[in-house]
Amino acid sequence: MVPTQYYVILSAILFGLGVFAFIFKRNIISIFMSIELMLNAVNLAFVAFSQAKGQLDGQIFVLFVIVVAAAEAAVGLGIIILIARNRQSLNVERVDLLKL
Amino acid sequence: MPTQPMLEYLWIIPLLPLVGSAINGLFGAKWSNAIVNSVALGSTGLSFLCALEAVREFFAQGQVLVRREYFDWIIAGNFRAGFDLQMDQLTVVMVLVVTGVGFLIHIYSTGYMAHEGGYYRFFSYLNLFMFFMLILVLAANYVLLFVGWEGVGLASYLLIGFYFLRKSASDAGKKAFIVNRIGDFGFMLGMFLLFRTFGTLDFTTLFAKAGQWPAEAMGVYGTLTIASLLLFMGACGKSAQLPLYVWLPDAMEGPTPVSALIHAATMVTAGVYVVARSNILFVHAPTAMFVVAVVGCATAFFAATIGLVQTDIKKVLAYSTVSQLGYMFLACGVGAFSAGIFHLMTHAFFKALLFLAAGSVIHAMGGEQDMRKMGGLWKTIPWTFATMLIATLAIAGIPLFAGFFSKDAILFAAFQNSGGSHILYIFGLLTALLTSFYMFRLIFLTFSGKQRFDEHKVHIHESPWSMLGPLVILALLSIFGGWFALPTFFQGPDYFSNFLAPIFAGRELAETTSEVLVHQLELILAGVAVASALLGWAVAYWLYVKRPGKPERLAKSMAGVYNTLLNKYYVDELYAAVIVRPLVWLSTNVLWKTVDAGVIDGTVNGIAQGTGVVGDQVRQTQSGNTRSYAVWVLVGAILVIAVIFWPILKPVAGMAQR
Amino acid sequence: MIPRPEDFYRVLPETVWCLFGVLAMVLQPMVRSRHVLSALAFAGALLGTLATFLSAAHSGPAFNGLIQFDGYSLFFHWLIGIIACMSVLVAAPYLDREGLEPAEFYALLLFATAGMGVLASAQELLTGFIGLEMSSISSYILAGYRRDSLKSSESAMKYFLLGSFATAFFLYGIALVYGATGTTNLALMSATDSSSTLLRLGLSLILIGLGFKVAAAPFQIWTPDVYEGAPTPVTALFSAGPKAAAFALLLRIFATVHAASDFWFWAFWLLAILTMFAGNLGALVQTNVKRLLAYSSIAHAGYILVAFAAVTFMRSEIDGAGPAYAAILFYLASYALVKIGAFAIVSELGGKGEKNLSLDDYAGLSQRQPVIAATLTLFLLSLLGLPITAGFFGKLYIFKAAVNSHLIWLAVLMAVNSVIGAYYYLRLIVVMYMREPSPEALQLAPVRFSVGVNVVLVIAILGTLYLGLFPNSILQMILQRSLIGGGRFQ
Amino acid sequence: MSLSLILFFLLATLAVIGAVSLILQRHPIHSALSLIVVMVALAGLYLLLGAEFVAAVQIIVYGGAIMVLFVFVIMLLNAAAEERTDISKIANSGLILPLVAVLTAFLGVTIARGTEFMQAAARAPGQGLVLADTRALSHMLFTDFVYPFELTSFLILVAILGAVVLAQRENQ
Amino acid sequence: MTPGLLSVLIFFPACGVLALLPLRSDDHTWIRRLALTISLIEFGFSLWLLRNARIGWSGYQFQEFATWIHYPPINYHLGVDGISLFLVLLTTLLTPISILASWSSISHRVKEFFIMLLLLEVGVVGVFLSLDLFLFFLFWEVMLIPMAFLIGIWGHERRVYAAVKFVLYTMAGSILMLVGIIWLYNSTGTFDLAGFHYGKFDVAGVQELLQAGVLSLSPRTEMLLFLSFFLAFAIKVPLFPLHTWLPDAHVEAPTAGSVMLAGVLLKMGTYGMLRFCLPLFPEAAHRAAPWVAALAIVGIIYGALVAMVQPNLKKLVAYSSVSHLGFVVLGIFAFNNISIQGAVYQMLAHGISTGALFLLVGMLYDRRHTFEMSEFGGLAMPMPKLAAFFLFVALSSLGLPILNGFVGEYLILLGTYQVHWTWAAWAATGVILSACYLLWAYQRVFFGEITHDKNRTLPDISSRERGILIAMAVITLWMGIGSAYIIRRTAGSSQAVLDQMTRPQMHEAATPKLRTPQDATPRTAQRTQLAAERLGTR
Repeated sequence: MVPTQYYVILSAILFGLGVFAFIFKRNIISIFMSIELMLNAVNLAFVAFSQAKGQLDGQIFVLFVIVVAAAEAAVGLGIIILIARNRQSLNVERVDLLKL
Repeated sequence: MPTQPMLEYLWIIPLLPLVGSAINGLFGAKWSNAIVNSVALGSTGLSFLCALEAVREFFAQGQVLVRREYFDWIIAGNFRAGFDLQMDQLTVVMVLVVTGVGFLIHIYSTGYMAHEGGYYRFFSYLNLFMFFMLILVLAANYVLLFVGWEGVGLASYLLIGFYFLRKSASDAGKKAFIVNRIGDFGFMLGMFLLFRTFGTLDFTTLFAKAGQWPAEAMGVYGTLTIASLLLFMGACGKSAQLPLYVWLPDAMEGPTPVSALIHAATMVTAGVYVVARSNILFVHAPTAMFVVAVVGCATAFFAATIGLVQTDIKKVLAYSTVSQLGYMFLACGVGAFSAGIFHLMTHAFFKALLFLAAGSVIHAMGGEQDMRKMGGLWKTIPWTFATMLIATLAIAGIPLFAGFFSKDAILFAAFQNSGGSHILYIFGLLTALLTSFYMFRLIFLTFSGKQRFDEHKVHIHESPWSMLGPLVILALLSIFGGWFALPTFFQGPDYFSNFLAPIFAGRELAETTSEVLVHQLELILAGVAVASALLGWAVAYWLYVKRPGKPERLAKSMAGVYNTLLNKYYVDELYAAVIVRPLVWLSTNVLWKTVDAGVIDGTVNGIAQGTGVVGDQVRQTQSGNTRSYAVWVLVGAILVIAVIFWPILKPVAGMAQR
Repeated sequence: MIPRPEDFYRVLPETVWCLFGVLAMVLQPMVRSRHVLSALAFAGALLGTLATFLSAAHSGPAFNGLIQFDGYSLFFHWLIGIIACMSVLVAAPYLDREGLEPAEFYALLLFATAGMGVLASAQELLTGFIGLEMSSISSYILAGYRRDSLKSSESAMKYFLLGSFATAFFLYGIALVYGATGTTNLALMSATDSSSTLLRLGLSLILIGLGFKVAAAPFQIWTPDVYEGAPTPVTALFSAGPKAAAFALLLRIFATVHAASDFWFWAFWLLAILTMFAGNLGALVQTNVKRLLAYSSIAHAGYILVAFAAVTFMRSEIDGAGPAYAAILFYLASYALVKIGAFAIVSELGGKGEKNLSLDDYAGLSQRQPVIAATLTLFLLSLLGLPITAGFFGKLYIFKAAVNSHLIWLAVLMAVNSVIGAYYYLRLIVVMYMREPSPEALQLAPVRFSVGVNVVLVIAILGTLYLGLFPNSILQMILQRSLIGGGRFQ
Repeated sequence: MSLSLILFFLLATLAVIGAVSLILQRHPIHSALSLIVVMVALAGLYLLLGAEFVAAVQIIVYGGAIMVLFVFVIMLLNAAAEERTDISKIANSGLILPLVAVLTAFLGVTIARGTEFMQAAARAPGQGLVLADTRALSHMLFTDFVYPFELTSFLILVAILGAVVLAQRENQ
Repeated sequence: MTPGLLSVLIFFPACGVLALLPLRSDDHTWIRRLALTISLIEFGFSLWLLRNARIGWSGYQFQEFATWIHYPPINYHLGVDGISLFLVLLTTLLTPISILASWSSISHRVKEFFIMLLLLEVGVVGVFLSLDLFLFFLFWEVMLIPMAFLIGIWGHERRVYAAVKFVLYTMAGSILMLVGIIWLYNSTGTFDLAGFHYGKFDVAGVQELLQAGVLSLSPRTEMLLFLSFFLAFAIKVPLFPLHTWLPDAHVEAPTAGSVMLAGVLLKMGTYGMLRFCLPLFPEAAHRAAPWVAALAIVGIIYGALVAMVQPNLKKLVAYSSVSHLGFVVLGIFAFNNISIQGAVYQMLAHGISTGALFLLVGMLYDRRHTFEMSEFGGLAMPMPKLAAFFLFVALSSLGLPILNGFVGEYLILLGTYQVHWTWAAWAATGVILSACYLLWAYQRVFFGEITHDKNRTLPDISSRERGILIAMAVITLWMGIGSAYIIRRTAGSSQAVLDQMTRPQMHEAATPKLRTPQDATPRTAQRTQLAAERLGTR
């Protein structure tokens, strides 16, 4: 069997990639996708722990996370549409009216 | 009603002038001169009468010290400064001189100041001076004495600066006050030291305790020496001794009666009075005595040399005053306190007379003070001339005039007690010679020879009797005032020193040789002194009457010396260059502009601005760019994890370092 | 485990808030009157707050221990409820002025309030997460509620992106905690082995997530932008509500997972210092009042974190942590009142389109509107921490907590920060009182405040003074009833 | 090496490649596709872990609904390839990669060390009954976790509300 | 005893503010009259207090106690002793004077002005009457805001800068003091002692703990606590080098503000030192004394030198305050009975004479709208009366005997000399310098020819101004001659400060303490004996 360790290390790597993507990407949609990547990494950890503990709680959490992610997606994409409509740009670096 | 009302209510004597001062000061502005006169003269005259009555009672009750405590002025802990007055022999002399001469000068002033603006102000100040001076001499403790001490300084400040529109006058007033303050600094420290040592500042208890104190050897700076020197520092300020004499010549900016009263007869002698009053301290501190003598002698000679070449009639008298004060200190320094006080008294007479007469001359000349523009006045103002001549004879030490006796006593004491070298005596004698010279120079320049002024412009007139009256009285005093000492020349008792003996009892330095020898010595010394006085007179006569052009040539041939003397050894300039200007420069450029505005406030504002700059930097992190924000969150995350895991990471970090 | 009846009592406030939120949405097509909708929302907020009485009567754990309604929850429910009520009142005239749809706004506000309520009583991390998301997602929308405003949408975007980013950390932390202990229930967790590094890591990630929500530096970075861009009533809510709720959860975690307290100290210590300085220094040079207050709220979060440091420094053997906990609660209450009051004034003075927000617009306010100027001054003085205002005692208690834990230097740093803070509060006061208004500003008619806002201001004033004069009434209540575990730290 | 391990590495590699591709792709649509790859790979891993229901939800909800929404929005906004601006100095400083690497490494190491002994516990007997799992899951969801479950309904309501509010055109 | 008198003293002006509020804000006449009436009644109350105060009693009188806040214990604990009695009197005296001084010079936002002035009075009187440490701090802070407004609204050109500087400076110190207070409270809080359990946290209580040896602080802690208090007070005094807020605040403040600032507010600092620093942290105070004295002496000389070269008359007076307050601090930290009494006296004297100086400077400003001395010159001609008063006040400020400045200065120097003669010697140079700067300034302003034509026609003092000045002059003179009246009343309390500095363990022979705050009944016999010993009253 695959040790839990492997899964969680993978989850850490994915999480790290998500963090990096969040900072690296400029397109708001892509940035948002990197958040989804991070959430996926979390889910993996949950499932792995759930399996390791022999409990189902972890899987329940994953379901909740997916629901929350869906809700966030709806709102987030709404905001993205708003931004796109207001500014005609999806580059996050160009959205810097508020500063200092 | 007490049996001795005046001694019981001693406070009336100083209070009367105060009341006069207050009345004139508050209400006099709208009054005519006559009312102001009556208030001023009335209060001073009454005060004089009261003083006389007090003296009478003092004699009547057998010359026992009278001390009255009226109220607690300052109390704190074991310190008490009461409003306590006392009367003893020394006080008697001082009170009579102050009120008597003061009263005469008041009278004189009514004439002299009649046409000046601020008449009420003048008399108010003058009365105020009387008040403080009387407090000074009547005080029964150092603190109250200090009240008078500072108070006369204030009155002096006000009166010197009486013509406040003239910058030189207000400068002179300020200078007088500040230089006096320098002396007071020492005086205060002296008082503190005395209090620390003896726990009181009351004369009676303090002197009683100090009497028990072992005398300090020569060259030892013990408590009493230090205390005495500190007190003497105050005296130097007040009595214009080296190095603090500089204010007195400038003080001639004041009206002439002021010069007569304050800067000749009374206030400036306060220093001598304090030294005499504290004689027990000084006697126990030979080093201090020596310093007093040396300073006095040096001042006497030094001021006399300056007096040689001054052309302003009042300046000559001013330097003469400094010189004579030096004499008094010399007397005290060699232990002849009674001689010092004696000279103080006679000096009060003849110097007041000189000033008043000079005032009369100036009055006659319409304000001119430069002797080079006078000459030949003896015909036009004969009374003035006569009285002034008497005073000059007195100061020059011509026998039978007051000054002769006192000066002789001092020179004699100096000869006897100058430790064998007679340096003090020789300089004293030289000073007498110089004194005689410059005084006769003054007389000759002013009164004899040709008139060096335009008669049409200057309307010469003799002064009114309100001015001449005091002159005459003072002239009489200048003649007879020294006759207390006349019997000594016939091996009789010295009435003056006998009278003061309770004050200086047993503390005048012991006489070394037998009485007969002493008497002979005294006669010899008197002869020498008279000879030197006559020599001075003769030289003056030769230079200023016989050969009027000679002095100028002499001045030219010795330009260096002459200019140095004319410019008073450049002492004022020296002080300005060494003390005043550096201090102002330091305060302005270093303390204020650099330290205060630059360093301290700069630091404060710098901190504020620095905070602002840091704030701006912090603000710069708020770039508005979401990516940067994400980086900050990342950094924060790493930071938090690092801190929380620090205990675990520490060994790792340590290894990395190694 | 099937839910029991009392379970529903214990979540009654949230239920009421949610129901009224739904009601506002549902009734929108029928009710056209803004006033009625406002009244409805206010009623909902108020009823939810009052429902806490019922909950308090049936306090205890609910839903299998996911929720714990205790004195602590009660306190925060009250606080959040009052914040919600005040926010509704502040928002009503604003929405009217800006022509924004009220129904959705109120619904979102009530949902957000419900989410905060969940946060305040969550005893389990996942429930906490759901509550956090409810309040956060509503907040994202509210921040962007002025669709046509570039600033508002930008604010929503930043809040959303960064908020989700932080949420991911938070969630990962939950996952790790779960991995370490096999449970996400705080009560159960406290019984497990606390030395595990996994738990430690999980909790630090949770701290990062919640630190973001409470605007602790360097996670404070989003705050000024979001606060500035969001509609002012929303800013008022943000500065008080979500922050209080997030602090509530944070405190509950560290108080319950007691073993955790040992290693938190330095983290809180550092966060506190950074946050105080970031907030105060950033505020120094601001010219936009809203932004200035945003920075100020960061600074205040820093002060609260000082108390956290004090709490975590307290070893369990030292009794007397109770006052330190109480200091946090007290501070939150005093701070929330004042902040909402201040933002209410800023909101009203901002005028249509929020155009009067710069310091210059406040010049000479004392002459144009003396009462308002005085009121704002009172709030500023309270934020500054001057005596006889609530802020003074808030600060005093935190100082005391810090000194009690022998954190003298932290207290000194906080003192230094108070002085820096004084500068910009004073600056606003100076502008209002000591600068002459521009000629144009004098021409303006004084802004008329709506009844609702006036009520808010009166409540804030009275609250500020009451807490400033009789802080003990509240403090005693907190100490006796509102501490986690029934004041076992006392 | 067992089959499951091989499968794990395959899927893990796929997930990492997908994630890296998400980063490197310039066009959002490509990034979205990469993300779908990650999700599918993860679904496979869930299966490997015996969490069939979660795997199904992952595919249906995540891979299906959510990512479709993403793609839809990308298309709707006609998003072009990413503009690689470098306005944020700090984000382009080259510090980010090491920082993230450090963070990741630290997370990985710490988690790995924390889970070292977990396998023994994990292999309790009776695991792997998929159907019972799903039933138990739903049972738990409606009993133990009914409150958060109900709350999520409001969360979704909020999301709907948000979409309505935010995407609404001005005054119809 | 009159119950509640102290509360009345504190809150009467606040009630007055309430009475002012309903007046129309353009009704200047009645606003002024009402404000003046209120302040005069307040002054009457304080005179009543003076009349009823027992002489020679070193403890607190008229104590009022009410529990207010339990945690931390902040009690409404008031009391007055010899020192605070006269400071209160000074405050209530200077307030009506300030109101009169602002009679016509303030014509802008008049109502607010008088409200601020009265609120300031509330704060200041509160500071002097509070015995509870927290209460003290509370009033200390409350006082800040009205003063800042007075400077900031009614001041001159750079008023805002000055106001903000004033607040920030003061706050920087005071907030550290708050930390110190809390720290001290925490130190005491861990002890169980009867009397402390009621949750009292007042000066006397803490002292009692210290005296009893129950509370002992480690030297380091004590020093830090001392510093936290001292810094706040030193800023307020202001002690060199923390003084730079003062010139700015003074120059920018309106006349009334300057008078209150110089007259009363600065005294809060020295009062605080006497009331808290010395009795609570005697060891630390002893250790710090040389440093403090050094700063005080530097302040004396430095303040005087900088004052000397100021071209701005008001700034000159401000710097002179630095110099004068240096004397006070020196007197306090010489720990000598005489010097402390001198310090107390100097506080009062400085309040009167510098207050009067600021009044006069304000009058000049009213006429010429400048403080620059180069703009003046020869003013004695057009306004001889003002010149006379100015001289009188200047003389009192430079310490002329029989005026008030002398007594304090002399006692301070005398007392200091008894213990550290070098300190006194250095400080005494200040006596010389004060004459320099005051007389020089006086010369530049009043003497000489008139150089500016505007100055030729300046009106002399009005009857209102004359009234103020006569009042000040009479007090100046009375304080210079009748100092015993005041010292008799302050002596006990000053001595008490010193007594409190000695611990029983240091002096085994310590008699039962006279000052027992809980014990309301006076121990008459001891009291009279003590008074007799100390005062030599006959």
